[in-house]
Amino acid sequence: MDANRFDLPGADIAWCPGCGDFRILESLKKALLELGLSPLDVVVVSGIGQAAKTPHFMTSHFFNGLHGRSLSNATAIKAANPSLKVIAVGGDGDMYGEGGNHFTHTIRRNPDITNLVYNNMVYGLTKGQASPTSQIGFKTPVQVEGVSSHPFNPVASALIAGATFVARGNAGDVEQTKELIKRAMEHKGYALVDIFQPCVSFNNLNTYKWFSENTYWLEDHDEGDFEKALSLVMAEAPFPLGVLYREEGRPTFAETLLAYRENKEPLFRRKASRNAVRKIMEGMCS
Amino acid sequence: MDANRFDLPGADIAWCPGCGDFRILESLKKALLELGLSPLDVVVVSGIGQAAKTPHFMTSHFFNGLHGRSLSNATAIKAANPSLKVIAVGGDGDMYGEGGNHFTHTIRRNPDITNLVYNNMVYGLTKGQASPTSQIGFKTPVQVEGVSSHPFNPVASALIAGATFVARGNAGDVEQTKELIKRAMEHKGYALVDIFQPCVSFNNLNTYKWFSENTYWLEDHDEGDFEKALSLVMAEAPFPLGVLYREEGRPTFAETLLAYRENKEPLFRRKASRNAVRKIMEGMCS
Amino acid sequence: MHFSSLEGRTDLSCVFCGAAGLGIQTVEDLLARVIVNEGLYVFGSREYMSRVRGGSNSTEIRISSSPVDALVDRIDLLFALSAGVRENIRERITPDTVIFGDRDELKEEADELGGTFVNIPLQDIAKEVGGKIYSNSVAAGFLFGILGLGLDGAREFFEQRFADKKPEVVEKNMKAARTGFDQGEALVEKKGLLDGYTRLKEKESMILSGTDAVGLGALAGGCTFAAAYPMSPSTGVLTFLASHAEECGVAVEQVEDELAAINMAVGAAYAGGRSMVTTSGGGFALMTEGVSLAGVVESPVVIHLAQRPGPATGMATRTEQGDLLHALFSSHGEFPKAIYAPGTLESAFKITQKAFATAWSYHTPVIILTDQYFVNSFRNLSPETFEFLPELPEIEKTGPNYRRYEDTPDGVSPYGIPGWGEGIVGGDSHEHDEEGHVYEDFHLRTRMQDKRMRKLEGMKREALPPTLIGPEKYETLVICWGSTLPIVREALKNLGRADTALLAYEQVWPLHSSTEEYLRKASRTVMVEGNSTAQFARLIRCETGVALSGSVLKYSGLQFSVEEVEKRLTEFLSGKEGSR
Amino acid sequence: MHFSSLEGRTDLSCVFCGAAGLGIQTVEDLLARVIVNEGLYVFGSREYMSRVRGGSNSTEIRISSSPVDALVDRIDLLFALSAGVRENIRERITPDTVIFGDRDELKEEADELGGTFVNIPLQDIAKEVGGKIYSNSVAAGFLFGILGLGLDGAREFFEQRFADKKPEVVEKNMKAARTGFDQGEALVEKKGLLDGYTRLKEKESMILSGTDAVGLGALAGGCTFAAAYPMSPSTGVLTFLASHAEECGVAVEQVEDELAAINMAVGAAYAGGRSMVTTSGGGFALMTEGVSLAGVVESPVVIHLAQRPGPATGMATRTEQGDLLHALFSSHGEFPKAIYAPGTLESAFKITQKAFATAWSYHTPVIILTDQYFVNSFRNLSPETFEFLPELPEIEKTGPNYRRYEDTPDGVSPYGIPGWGEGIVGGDSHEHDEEGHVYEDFHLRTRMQDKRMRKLEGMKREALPPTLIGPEKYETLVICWGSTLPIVREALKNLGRADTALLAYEQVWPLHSSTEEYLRKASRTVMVEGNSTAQFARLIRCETGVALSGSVLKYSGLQFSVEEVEKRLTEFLSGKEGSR
Ligand SMILES: Cc1ncc(C[n+]2csc(CCOP(=O)(O)OP(=O)(O)O)c2C)c(N)n1
Ligand SMILES: Cc1ncc(C[n+]2csc(CCOP(=O)(O)OP(=O)(O)O)c2C)c(N)n1
Ligand code: SF4
Ligand code: SF4
Ligand SMILES: [Mg+2]
Ligand SMILES: [Mg+2]
Repeated sequence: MDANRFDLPGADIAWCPGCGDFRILESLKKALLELGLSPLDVVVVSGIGQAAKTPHFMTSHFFNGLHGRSLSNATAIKAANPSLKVIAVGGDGDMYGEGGNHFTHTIRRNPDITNLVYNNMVYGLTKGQASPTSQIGFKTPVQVEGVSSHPFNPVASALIAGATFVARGNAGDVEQTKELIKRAMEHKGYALVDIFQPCVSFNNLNTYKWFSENTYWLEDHDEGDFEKALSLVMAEAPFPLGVLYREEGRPTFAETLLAYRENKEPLFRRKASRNAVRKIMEGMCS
Repeated sequence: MDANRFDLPGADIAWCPGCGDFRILESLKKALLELGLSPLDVVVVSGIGQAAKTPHFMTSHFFNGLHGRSLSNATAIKAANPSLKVIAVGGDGDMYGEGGNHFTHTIRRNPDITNLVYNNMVYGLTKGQASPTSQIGFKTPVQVEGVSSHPFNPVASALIAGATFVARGNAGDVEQTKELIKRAMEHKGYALVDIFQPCVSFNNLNTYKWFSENTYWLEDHDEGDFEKALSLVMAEAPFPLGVLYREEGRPTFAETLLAYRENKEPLFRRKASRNAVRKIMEGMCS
Repeated sequence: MHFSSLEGRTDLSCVFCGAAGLGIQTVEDLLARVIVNEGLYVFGSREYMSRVRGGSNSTEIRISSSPVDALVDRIDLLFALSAGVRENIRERITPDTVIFGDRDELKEEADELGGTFVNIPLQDIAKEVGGKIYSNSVAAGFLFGILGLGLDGAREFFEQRFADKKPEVVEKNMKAARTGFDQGEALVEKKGLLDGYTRLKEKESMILSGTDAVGLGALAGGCTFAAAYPMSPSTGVLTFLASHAEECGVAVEQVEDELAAINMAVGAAYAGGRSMVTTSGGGFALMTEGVSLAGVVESPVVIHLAQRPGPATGMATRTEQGDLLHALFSSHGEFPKAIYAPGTLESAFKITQKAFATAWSYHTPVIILTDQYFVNSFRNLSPETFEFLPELPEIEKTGPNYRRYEDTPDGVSPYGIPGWGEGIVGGDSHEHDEEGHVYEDFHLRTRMQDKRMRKLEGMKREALPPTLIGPEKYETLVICWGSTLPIVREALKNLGRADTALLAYEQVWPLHSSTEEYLRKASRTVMVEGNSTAQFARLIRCETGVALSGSVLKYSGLQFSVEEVEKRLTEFLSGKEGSR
Repeated sequence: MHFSSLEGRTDLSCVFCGAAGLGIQTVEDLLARVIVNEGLYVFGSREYMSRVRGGSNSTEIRISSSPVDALVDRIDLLFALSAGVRENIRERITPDTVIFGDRDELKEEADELGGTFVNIPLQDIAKEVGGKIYSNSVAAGFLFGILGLGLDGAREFFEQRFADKKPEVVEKNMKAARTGFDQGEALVEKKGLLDGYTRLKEKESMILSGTDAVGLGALAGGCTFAAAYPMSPSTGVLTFLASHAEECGVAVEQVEDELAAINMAVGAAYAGGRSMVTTSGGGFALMTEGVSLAGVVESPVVIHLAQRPGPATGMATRTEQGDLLHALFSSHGEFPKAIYAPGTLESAFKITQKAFATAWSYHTPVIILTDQYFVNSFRNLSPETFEFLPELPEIEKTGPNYRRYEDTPDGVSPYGIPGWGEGIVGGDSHEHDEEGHVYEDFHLRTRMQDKRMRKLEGMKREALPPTLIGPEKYETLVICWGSTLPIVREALKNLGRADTALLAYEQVWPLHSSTEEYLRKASRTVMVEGNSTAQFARLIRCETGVALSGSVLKYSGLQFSVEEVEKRLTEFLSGKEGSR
């Protein structure tokens, strides 16, 4: 297969020069290549935001829905056809703000999808308001005296909600982030990769430099140790990067659906169950 | 003041005989009495559900809004008039399901409100579907083969989101739960009291007996120890009851609002700031 | 003795009222089954409070020699099972109403209600049998006694219902029923009230509700994916689908909120699931952004919207037709949709299939508007009256140059899905090019907007025509939509005016092209609808310019009754009632 | 030399186009300020892509001796600051257009664009000064040169803008501007293009945008609480309020989603805050359940809805008038609301105050419909033209028997709040009794629904009448609403037809009672509106039965231009264009 197969020739990439999103896209495409996937195997699902533009800058199936709702789209796409590789991509506002409720409840369902969050701690596309992950004191045209709300901790929240795979990457570290994405995609169940991403236009606090100075890659970490993971992610900076937690064997959302108990066909292969309907009608006759 | 002042004479209480909600109402009214409050001091805010009917069964100011949105109503009520005592009441579906996003983000703001959640691990009013806190395997007419999603852990989630007061009570323990409510109301900042509540009509798994057998009241617990609190709430049954965590001194939502920096009047006492408007217009002239 | 007014009648209206939790539902089911097995017709309709126990609910059960499917005010037999009979029942009691109840329970009420009161010592009998919970069986038995039916049907029913309980449960219920039966039988002196009713040779033995009809229609229509958040009165359809998920191969999920429901439905449809959601007004309001998404990504999603009175929480367990314009105009931006509003069980079954067909022919959201009255009412009919529409065609494989939004003459692009074929399948909530990539070009925008709106032309051509009931040549035309059809039909039949016809709509958008002609032929037009602003009348004016002469509106939370429609139409026809 | 076509003209249209991030915004601000300080009139309108850097945006700046407030197609002077001039600009270039640009940057494009190309070595000059970022100042200086203005204004502007930067920033910008200036001045041989323009004695020196006008109106109207989630093009109002939160005593919060925004607004209003939200179509869709809540709890909330093209994400930074019926009919259940649609900055200021007044007189949601074109356009005027409405009355204390939903003849109950008086103050999303407690009674329901709907009568009486512009006696009536007012007005002025008048609506619901009469007096009626289904025309038909003769619609994402309206109205009047 072609090594450029995930590129989209002629795409007008709408990100600012120098944006961390370019690096993440690179990691993502490399990961897909190294996993030996074809663009026809993969559906990239997204909401709205700079991060959420990703599917328009590469080649694969894509579904670019509403701001904040991509996890619902993605869960259902995977449930409708479990043979697809489904990746939900978005920003911190998209996934943790507008989409916060789906974030929690999607994790509880454990669908077999990969969730990439480009966490730049700001609303990029709408030009620089605070996001749920913005740090206390971060000033913007709306938060004129700086953010005062307690920052949302995505990785800790995912752990508490029951995520079976939780990782954190850094846009600047293309190779390592690529590895995380690969591992997330290989994981059976919901996999979060929260990726620190510098926004060069609106976040002059959390820069490439800041991220590299305030993070470290985990080594010799026991990925199965929930308590350890929790204490790691609750600690102050520097923030650990890598696979924080992983749990195998929990049934995936599709596996819990009665629709698949007997019948393994994807939904589009099914005919209306008219015999069953006639049986139900019979049952209503006595 | 009259000891029955929070009762509502002639109220037709719509709960099922034996429901845990009666006990919680008793705890709540007792707490308000013991705090020496008048019904004119207090606003009980709620959403929709059996728990959320509470304000219709007692005397105080009340605002019964939409399913899932009471924390937004309550945050704004308190922000509009910080001298009011604001209590947001609802069920587990209301607060953690439909209202889940507001749960997280309200906590992050730390408004000075008390949040009581009647946690019966089921949707009562809509007749017995699973709620976010339902246990794995719990069967209902919709979850015909039992719940398969990982249960939502409200107290742990509140801790992670930055709640400054987190407690858990049990409807069956009226006195102790009353104490928790009092303490929550005395706390300056957001205070969660998640209250285990038997639903006698739709939950035959989590009964009075089950709750008393699977819980214990904390003793000699250091309420300021976040890590301890987190490990307590992540543990399997039996579940600890009491004030799990408390942190003083974090600014409340109203305190962070620039509207109150100079001017301490509640919003309704303010006139349109026409001089300021004229100044802004002048500023647009050069 | 008490029943002189019922002599010669072949249509009986029994009403049970009492607190929730007394087992009225069981009596309903039992009664309906036995009556149908007798070869008679039954219709039942419930009104109930938004609470689980206590309060005061009622069920009307009509029993007839000929098909019945409409709510009446008349109460022939009233079973008052608890004290506190509410105003809406009291208003319907006439001197002809025979009221049964336990005087120990009802106390003074027994004599205040009007009608003829007959005491049944329900509590005493029940206590003797084994407890208060048997009082409903006593009442049921009593009713069988006065109706002149045996108790074999009851035994069969109890055995089925309590199959997984101890055998003594059946026996105790039978004992309660038997004691009631003897008392009832004694009252009618061996000539039961149903004695003069002709029986069917071929029983019409399927008993089902509006909920069931929609649920069955969805399954027959090919539904393979359903996501919903519980909300009265729409939850029944979720429960129905969940209970048949395995045998019918439908993925069913209860979600965290309505936003998830619609976005899952759209996601599933993108990957080839034939998806639906079920909700009520407030839940639909939360879905409107997602409906707009379905519009622009051209997603075939079916939305069941069971109406209840608003605004906001309104009356959670009551009925109204107040969400028509909400269903039509909510969602930002402009895109085609279809809105159906079945009036009968047969058409609910057919129309729900049709909704899937329309959604999958035009790749756009389709709404089925029902209401609390419709989904909670039941009647019997023969399974043969349920028509199966042709199955939806299979989804074709995409070719390598597949474009999801290919611009075509009729606006409909070939529907491809990921994982089936060689093409890349895109979906985009922005304005997009034919491949689905966001692209800001003003000509493209206009072209794509035109493409999507063109689909409405085809949908208009395929719109269900309204049904004209009554004389082809009419002076007065009465119009209704959705669940009021049987009620208005029966009212007009009773009025028996040769100059008056009914035009009943079961698709309210897009309107069938015959509308204006029908209206222009009438010298007077009147709308009967269950809301306070005459929404369908407004829509008709918007589309045809024709202002109807008047409207008969109701928005109390209860459905119209046949008598009420008769009375108010008579007033209207005699010039007394204008629009209100 | 190049400017012969501009001779004698007193109305100049300059367009800047280029990638985002080149500082065009600064040029805009600088130019506007200097021109206004000269005693001239300015109008500016931007169109831009949904991206932060790159792409291709443009701004039109009209400079005139008389007030200007409408978009034109004509481009007299075009500054092409980067390569890739887009189709929508190219289409507007005529042989009379003079194009300025850096040939090194534009390459072949320079010659393909049409018009007369004049090379300015922007990059070289900028590089000499200190870097690419100075190229915008070179262009600005150049323009000042050809306009015949000095550079004093520029210095003043830079000093103000860069007050918190190092002084050398001002100097470098001035150096860039000076170099550009000299080249420009040379070009016009000392006689600037604005030489013939008469100057005002009393400058109209306030420059502001639609966003500013709405924001100021909100503050003047007494707004004390605002909650919003960012969404283009409505975010500006949030930013505006946030930046004045302290001095104006307004509580401003950016929330987690639009559901929180509307529910906070309703909560704040319950406790006496005068609240507003600001959003766009998709965000409003998410609020519709909360708007219904406001309807039933009778909550005075003001909603600013800045429209952009849908469905769904649509075109995030573009304009449309596609959400009229969405604003009117979304939300379940029936309740009164008012919808305003200001057409000018003065009326935006006044109407936003009026929106608060209406909300607080009738305790119901009020919507202000603007659009991307409106909020992002700016012009200058005198602060005196901004009218302050009377302040809202203070909230009265409740008495001990206070009932929030007291049933009154006009449907308006006294507005009490908790913490102010001796009464208990309730609020309930269910149907409720006068105290606000949920109570299921069918007569009560009807009575309370009637009570709420009665408020609409008063609101109708107070509706803003449409403005008739042109002859009182007209044959043809052109109708428009909202932001197109100045454009259609200018187009009709240019057409100069004595038989044609404009009827401009700035309140679209409830409609003023004069509507039908205005329409009936015309022999031809035509709607000009920015959507694909002629929504306002449909609404008018729904309310009056009158079908307009035609409509001129646009839904490309761009606003109508004066010339386009002229052309299409001419076609319509000569029978060439029907409805499209
Ligand atoms: C319902 C809705 N509300 C608001 C918006 C506007 N909006 C678009 S993107 C965005 C936030 C972007 O921030 P983030 O998700 O962090 O992505 P980033 O641009 O930073 O990558 C917002 C608020 C929208 N499109 N839809
Ligand atoms: C938008 C919306 N969706 C759904 C409903 C229906 N509804 C009412 S209460 C409820 C859940 C009740 O469960 P919970 O909050 O746990 O309260 P409980 O009755 O158990 O006390 C639901 C789904 C609603 N009123 N509004
Ligand atoms: S605004 Fe920030 S996040 Fe968006 S593309 Fe630019 S740098 Fe990246
Ligand atoms: S249904 Fe359950 S929660 Fe509701 S009142 Fe009855 S027992 Fe209580
Ligand atoms: Mg971001
Ligand atoms: Mg519950």
